[in-house]
Amino acid sequence: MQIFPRSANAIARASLVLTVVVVGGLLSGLMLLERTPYITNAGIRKAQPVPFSHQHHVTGLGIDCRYCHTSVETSSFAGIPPTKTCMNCHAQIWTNAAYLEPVRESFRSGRSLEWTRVNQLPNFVYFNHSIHINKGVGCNTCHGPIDQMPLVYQYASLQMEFCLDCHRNTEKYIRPREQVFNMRYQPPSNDLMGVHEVAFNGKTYSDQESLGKALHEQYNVRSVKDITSCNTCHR
Amino acid sequence: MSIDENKTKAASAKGPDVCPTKRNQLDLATVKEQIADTTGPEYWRSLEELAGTEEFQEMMHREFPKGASEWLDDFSRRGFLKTMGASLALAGLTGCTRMPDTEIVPYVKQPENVIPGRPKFYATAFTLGGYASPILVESHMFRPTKVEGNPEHPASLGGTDIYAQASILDLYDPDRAKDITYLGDVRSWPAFMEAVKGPMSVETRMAGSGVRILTQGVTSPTLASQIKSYLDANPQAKWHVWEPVNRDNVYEGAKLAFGEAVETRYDFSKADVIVSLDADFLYAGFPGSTRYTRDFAARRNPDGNMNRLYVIESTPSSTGMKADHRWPMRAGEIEGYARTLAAGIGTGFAAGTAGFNNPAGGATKFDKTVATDLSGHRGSSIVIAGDHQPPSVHAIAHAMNQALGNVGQTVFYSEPVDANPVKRGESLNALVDDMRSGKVDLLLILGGNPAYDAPAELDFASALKSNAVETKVYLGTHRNETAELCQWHVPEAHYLESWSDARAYDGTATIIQPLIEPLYGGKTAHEIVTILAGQPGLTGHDLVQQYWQKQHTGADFDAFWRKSLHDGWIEGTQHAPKTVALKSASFSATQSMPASGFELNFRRDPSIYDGRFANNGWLQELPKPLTKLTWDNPIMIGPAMAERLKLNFKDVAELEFNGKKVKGAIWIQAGHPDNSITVFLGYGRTRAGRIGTDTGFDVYPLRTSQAPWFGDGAKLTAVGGIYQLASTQGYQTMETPVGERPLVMERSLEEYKKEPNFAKEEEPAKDLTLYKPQEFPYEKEAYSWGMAIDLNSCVGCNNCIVACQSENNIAVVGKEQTLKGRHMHWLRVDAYYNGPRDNPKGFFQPVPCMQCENAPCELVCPVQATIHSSEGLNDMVYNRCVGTRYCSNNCPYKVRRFNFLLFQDWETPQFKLMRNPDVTIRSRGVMEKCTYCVQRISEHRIDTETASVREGKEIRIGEELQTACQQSCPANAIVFGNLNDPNSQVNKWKALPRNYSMLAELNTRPRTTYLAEIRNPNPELQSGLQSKTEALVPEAELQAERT
Amino acid sequence: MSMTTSRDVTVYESPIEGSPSYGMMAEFDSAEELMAAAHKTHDAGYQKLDAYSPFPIEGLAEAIGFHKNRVSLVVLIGGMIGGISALALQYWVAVITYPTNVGGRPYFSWPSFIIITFELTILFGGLSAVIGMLGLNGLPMPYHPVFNVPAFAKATENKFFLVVFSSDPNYDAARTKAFLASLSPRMVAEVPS
Amino acid sequence: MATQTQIPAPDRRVPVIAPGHTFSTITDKISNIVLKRPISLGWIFGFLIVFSMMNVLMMCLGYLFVKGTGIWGINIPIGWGFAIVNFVWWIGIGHAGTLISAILALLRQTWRNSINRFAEAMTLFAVACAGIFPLVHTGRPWLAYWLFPYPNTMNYWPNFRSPLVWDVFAVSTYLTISLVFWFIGLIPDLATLRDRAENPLLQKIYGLFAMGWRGSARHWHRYESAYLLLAGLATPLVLSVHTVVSFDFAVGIVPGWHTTIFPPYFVAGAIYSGFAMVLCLAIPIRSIYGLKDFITERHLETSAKVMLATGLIVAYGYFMEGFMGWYSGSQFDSFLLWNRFHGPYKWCYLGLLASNILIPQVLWLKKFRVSTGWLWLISFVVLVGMWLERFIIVIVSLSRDFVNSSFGMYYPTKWDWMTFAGTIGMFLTFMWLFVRVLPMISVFELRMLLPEAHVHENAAEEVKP
Repeated sequence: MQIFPRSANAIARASLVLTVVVVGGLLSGLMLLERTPYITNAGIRKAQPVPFSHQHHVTGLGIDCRYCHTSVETSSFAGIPPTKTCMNCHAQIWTNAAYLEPVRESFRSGRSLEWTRVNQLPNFVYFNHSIHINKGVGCNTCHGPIDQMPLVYQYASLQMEFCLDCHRNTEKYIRPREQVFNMRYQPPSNDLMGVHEVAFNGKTYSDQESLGKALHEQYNVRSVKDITSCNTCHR
Repeated sequence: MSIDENKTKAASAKGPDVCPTKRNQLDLATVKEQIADTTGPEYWRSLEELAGTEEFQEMMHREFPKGASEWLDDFSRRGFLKTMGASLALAGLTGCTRMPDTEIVPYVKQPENVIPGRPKFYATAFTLGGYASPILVESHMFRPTKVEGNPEHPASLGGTDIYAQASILDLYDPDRAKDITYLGDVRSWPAFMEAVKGPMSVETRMAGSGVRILTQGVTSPTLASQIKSYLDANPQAKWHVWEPVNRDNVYEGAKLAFGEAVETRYDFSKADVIVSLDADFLYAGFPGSTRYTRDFAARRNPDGNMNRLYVIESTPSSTGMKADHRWPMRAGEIEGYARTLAAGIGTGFAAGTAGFNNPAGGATKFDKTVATDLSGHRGSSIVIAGDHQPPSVHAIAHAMNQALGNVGQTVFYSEPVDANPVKRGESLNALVDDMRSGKVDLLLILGGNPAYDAPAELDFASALKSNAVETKVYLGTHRNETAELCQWHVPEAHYLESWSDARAYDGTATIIQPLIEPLYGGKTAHEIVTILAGQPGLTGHDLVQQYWQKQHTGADFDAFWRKSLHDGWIEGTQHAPKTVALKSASFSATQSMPASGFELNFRRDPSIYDGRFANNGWLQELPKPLTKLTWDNPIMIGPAMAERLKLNFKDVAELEFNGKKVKGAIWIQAGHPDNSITVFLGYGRTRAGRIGTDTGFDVYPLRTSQAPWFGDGAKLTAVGGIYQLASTQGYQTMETPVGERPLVMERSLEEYKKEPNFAKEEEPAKDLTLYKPQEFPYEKEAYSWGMAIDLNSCVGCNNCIVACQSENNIAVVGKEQTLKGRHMHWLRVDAYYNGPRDNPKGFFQPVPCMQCENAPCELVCPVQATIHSSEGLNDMVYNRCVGTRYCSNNCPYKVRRFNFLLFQDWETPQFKLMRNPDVTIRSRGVMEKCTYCVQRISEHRIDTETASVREGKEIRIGEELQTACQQSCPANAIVFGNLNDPNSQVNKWKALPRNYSMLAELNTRPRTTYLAEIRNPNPELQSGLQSKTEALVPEAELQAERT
Repeated sequence: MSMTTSRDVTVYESPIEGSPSYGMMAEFDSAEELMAAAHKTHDAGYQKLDAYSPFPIEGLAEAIGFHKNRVSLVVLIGGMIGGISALALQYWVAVITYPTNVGGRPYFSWPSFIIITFELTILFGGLSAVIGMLGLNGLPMPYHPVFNVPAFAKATENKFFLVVFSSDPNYDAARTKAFLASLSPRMVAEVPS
Repeated sequence: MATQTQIPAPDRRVPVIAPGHTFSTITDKISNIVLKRPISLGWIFGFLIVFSMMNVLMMCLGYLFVKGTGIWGINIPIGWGFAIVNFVWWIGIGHAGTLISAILALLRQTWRNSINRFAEAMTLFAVACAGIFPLVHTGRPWLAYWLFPYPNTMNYWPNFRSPLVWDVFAVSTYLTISLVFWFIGLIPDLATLRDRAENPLLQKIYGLFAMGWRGSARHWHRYESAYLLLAGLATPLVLSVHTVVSFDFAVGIVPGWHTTIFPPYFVAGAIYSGFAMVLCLAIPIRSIYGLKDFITERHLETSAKVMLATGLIVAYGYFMEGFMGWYSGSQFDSFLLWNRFHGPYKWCYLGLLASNILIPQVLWLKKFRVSTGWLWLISFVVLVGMWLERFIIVIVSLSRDFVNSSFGMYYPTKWDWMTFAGTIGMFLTFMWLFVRVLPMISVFELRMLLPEAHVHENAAEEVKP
């Protein structure tokens, strides 16, 4: 006897196809989700006690990174400025700007400002600022156009693949040490836009390739298999 | 302080391989937020304020049951939902576990010379029985995290002992007393001063006749002068001293010999022949052991002028295990032997009256040979007597050293280091009499725990409980047995929280400086005494500085003060050697020769000393050097005796002595003298804390001032039943029924001279592989790391284990888990016995990860959580580990450790402060192991790399990079370094003929290798030791089947 | 419908006059008869026909002029894809993307890689066999005209059927019906589509 | 004509199934168990028992996830305990099915037609039980997906040199192939059920899974070649699976693991235990559901012979282990040997020898091969023995390896036992359901065993006028 209607055939086949599509979709969806800002927090601005603008202070006033992040060249930790540092200037200027009240309050009461951490690594990752700075990795290589940020956000995904990308081709990224804190630094290029040269050790380079090599020499950057060994970042 | 990124790593808990923090509950992160904004002292004041708050109390006194293991089974604490939450949170793709926002809290005003994220070291000293161990303490943003030896200091030379190493845990012990209490109610410090002011004023009118001060051994010049000046002002007041593990016999012996109490100090670096009469001078607790070990080990080099050690001992000790000739002998018989020996070297002594039983066949033979050997090395030999031998033995030893002309060469006499070298027993006795007869109105107990450890016959506890004494003040870190019986309990500041000073075994004074403000507002003895002296308000800092100001003669005191603080010792304070004349040449025998019954020996516990460290998890779980027991003290007897009494491992037996009885579990110790029993002090505490309470059994009730160390007439009877003893070692012999395994290689000196590279096992050829042999060019690297361990130097002192535990945040798992074989020590020291069971040879073998080049563990890890670094390290990536345990199964050396349960304590905030921020804290289900302290390697590398870039020339990591075990080793038995540097020490060692790798035939190609052990037996006495007649009882089997 | 007791053929009228017919069905009692009938029908020049039996009958497919099937080819291709992709993946991981020193073993430790290559070959081969078979058979096909004939229920128990499809050039309801009837079937029925 | 129709079955020995059966009788007997036979009290009662056992498993796993693997008796050195023992044991049992359906099919052993269906089912359920353990024995099961190569943000991959990863692929492949193999075999029978079911819902359900099977000659043609190819693929697969499992140990360096004899003797052992389990199930089922006509004494006896044969191979394996222990001269191996006979676990080893080698020897006697009671008992003993074998290999080897100081002991906890019992419960639960909802014997393959299923080559000519 006929149990199913004519349409059953179409439905049966359709459902098979659908199952495959749905399962595949879900899996790849997860893979994608893993890389979204929702997970990585990249590009997300976080509320801060004071709307501190790097754009204003760096681009506007041309303050050097190290004025506030004092230990960046000597310690694993770049350093968050004590309220004192803010007050150095803000004792004189903007002395009664409302949005600076928390700073003054902190200085009066001796209670710290509590910033929300923006660039956060899992606690089994041991990142060290000093070595990167000293080997010619620019601030904005990881922190992005921080000098353009009114409110700081995390620029990169900071996932392992992000770190590996650089650790596997350092020569693509490093720059002369004197350029590390230069937010306007352009890697050497030679293309339709014209030639952009970068000077290093008296020589000028017009392509990152050769510059990278030279810097490798100079700073004796460790080999890829050295800096992709697990214990470079995990202990 | 919380701006230290690294520290937040250790402190906070999030991300795939960590356990969740309780959000709802106040944890340290929150504490930090509330207190971080103030600096220095303020910081801590705000902590005190905070301490008032309810949830802080709740957090501090959070209930967690006794015995680490039980924490893990306590569901209410590690709540079901929370753990599930963890699993769920982590159940997503790794990336998918979102990190919660955390705060960064900067300073308001940053203190000078503080670079966030970089540790600093400060010199100070740890004291035990008054004697100082000079140390450097690593401080991460004002949190002391690790103790190192002070390389500058003559008493340390970089080495430490287990107690100093573990003291860091005591600082953060959550069980420490936190408030001043009067009859259990919380009081303030001013209130306390008020309360004692009354009685004080009365007393001062009566010249302090009712005042008694009871201290432990004091070497602190400042404290001593404080007390003395008070006593001068109030001549009626008295200062009593009590230490259960004391050196009365030493000083009495000296009095006997020279008529005055002198400190005896030895120089083992010059000693060719050493005779130890029951002296365990190579183990922590023996004053100077750190330095002695260094000197002794230095002379064990078979290629140099190797020394020879004879040990006659009543309890197998690590010193005995290192001996070239060792004779087990009942403590009571040793005097007889000493006399015979003395006679042998012509000190005009009559030979020992009663014949001591003599294992090496014929008294004549063996003591004559020793005598000859000694006489053959006049001025370059040492006869050293143990603290628990009666004064006469010490006197005889002095006589021998005199006769051998060792004095001034290898043996030195000086002022007692102890500021008040009264005989402890008598001193306490006198005090108790006064207390009972109501002479005492105000009793100040400054530290110690007499209610627990006083001689049984004094019954100090009851004397203290009785109302005969009006005001009883106890200064102590814990609310222990004694604190319970005093009205006033003032929390004592940990030495890392206090200003003070102390003298090392050679008299060198060190200024003890605090690294952290008292966590719970603890006070020091100094501050208590200032109240007596009516000069309150003076801080420890003031007092110490004032004292040394007085001592300091030269100009510029500040420079002197700063230098002393920096160096960790004060120039020219070492006691000068003094010459003393031997009074008489014959001393009456003190001990009667063995009567009926067994001899009972009391010994300090190798791990928890006299019980003061009972609440220290690291020490409780530290395998005792010979038995590898943890968490318990056994009744130790020899194999023969066990056979006669039909006693077996773990049998519960009743021990009767002086009519008192205690029950304990039997441990059969190879090499223990026959008809003799050894028990260990310090266990069976009733108020030690959550770790130490009710572990083991208390033997103090058997201990009287008549027989403080040993006595005859003990009875031992099995009462049936079994008590589980947790030993971390399965099998204590290398013998198997099918032959001996080549784990520890050993030869006698002349055998070695004949065949220097006897230890080499042939490794399979490199191309013996199915693969096209692919070389990983380690030699082309800047560094390739390796380690060599000299089995000849290693004295099994266990330092490396504790150092490793402290450096690498290794968890304590508790007795229950240890019984299951789940202890976590990355580095273990195996103890093997070989030869006749009544007097076997002993071997110590420290076993860290071998860092095999062909690592079997790496091959089988399914997720590449353990793979090789380019520099030849066997990396273990905790956050990648899924926990199959396959690597451990496949590790021939079994050096891997697994978190079977949540072993790390994620909640106790104190522990978060304590941990090393540079090492990941492993969560449940993760494998862990020794990594050659890779965090230290990384830091040194980063520093040198940075420096070389800056200075434009290449700078390499040198010998200053040391692993934690290497750094703390008093014997210099461990060397770690760069195999690619031809001049590195490790290369030199590996080039030695006696260098071998364990189980080489497996072709694992370990980076950690061993230098074979060489003994230097007296050719005349070969027979005594070399015989391998009857194999040992395979202890593991016995234990294994007896559960 | 009227049933007969004897062996002489019952002939049904097509249920609905003029409705498009799917084909003509004959029912037989034994495999032997079906086989014979199949041969005859095929010899009689019918191309589009099919036979149905409760179990596979050797030679029946050939009898109705169905010789080659491409299942084995599908399996071969599937298996090869599996094997090659497995080896490629392992090579890429171990040698190209993140070469690691695992216990001193070479990057391309081919002996270790054999197993997974083998397993994936089998997996892909096996799956393609199933999918290939179902696909070529046009399954799943829960609805099919032949089910419209009530007697066909026995096709999965003990009865044997032969169907000439109306799409056959030689098909003519009346003639085909007559022809099938001549094969001494148990019955002949028109299959409504 | 009558004479020529007397074509004997290709197998000239005793007919596989009892005489006097026709297509319809076979169909009725088997499909009625599913469609008509009322659910007995016994079935319900038994189901409640096994189902509650299965829930014990769920409870154990829940607690395991909360607390960690520490709830088991494992430790260092013995990092693998019951979990892996059970894993290997179940996988082994899971070998009979595919072996019977694939290898015996290739060998044209028609007798397998009556037992392959539930043997395959048993395989699936056993492998399912086995599959649980590799996942949950890890310390952090929620990360076990790291064993699969998927495009991850860490740019980090599994270690394809690790036998555990091989396991992942081998076991999942085996499970998948067995499943489709079993399903393919089911399709024609599902069609039968579809056509015989009265209840419209059942019709729909069976119809859905029958996928519209109508027994077309073309379909049968492709069907048979697909089935044959699957058999051809499954044969090396079934042999490889336990080989790969044995690599878990053979690749390790632990004395007692590191031996080249493992692959063959693991496979033999697997078949051994597999057939033991088949008999343990077949004997009761055939009497309860009156299938003695289809699962005849011949089946039991043949299976018994297979057991005997594989048992002897296993025995050879043990002997060679011992021999190599002595012959290698490696003191670790000779100690291993000593330890097995004298060590703390000697009773396990002696028990193993008894139940895997000694007792099964009685199968040389026909008396035992044909007496269902004895046969069941022996099969059960063998199952126990094979479990002990895995216990010896995994645990005893680990308890005494290279470094004396690290010798240890393994004491199973209540959780170990409950988890093991739980998997048995799960296995039986599936079995219980299977016999009620699916034809436990392949109907269409039984039909093919009847003489009338075979068409005389020149049948065509016969009927020509």
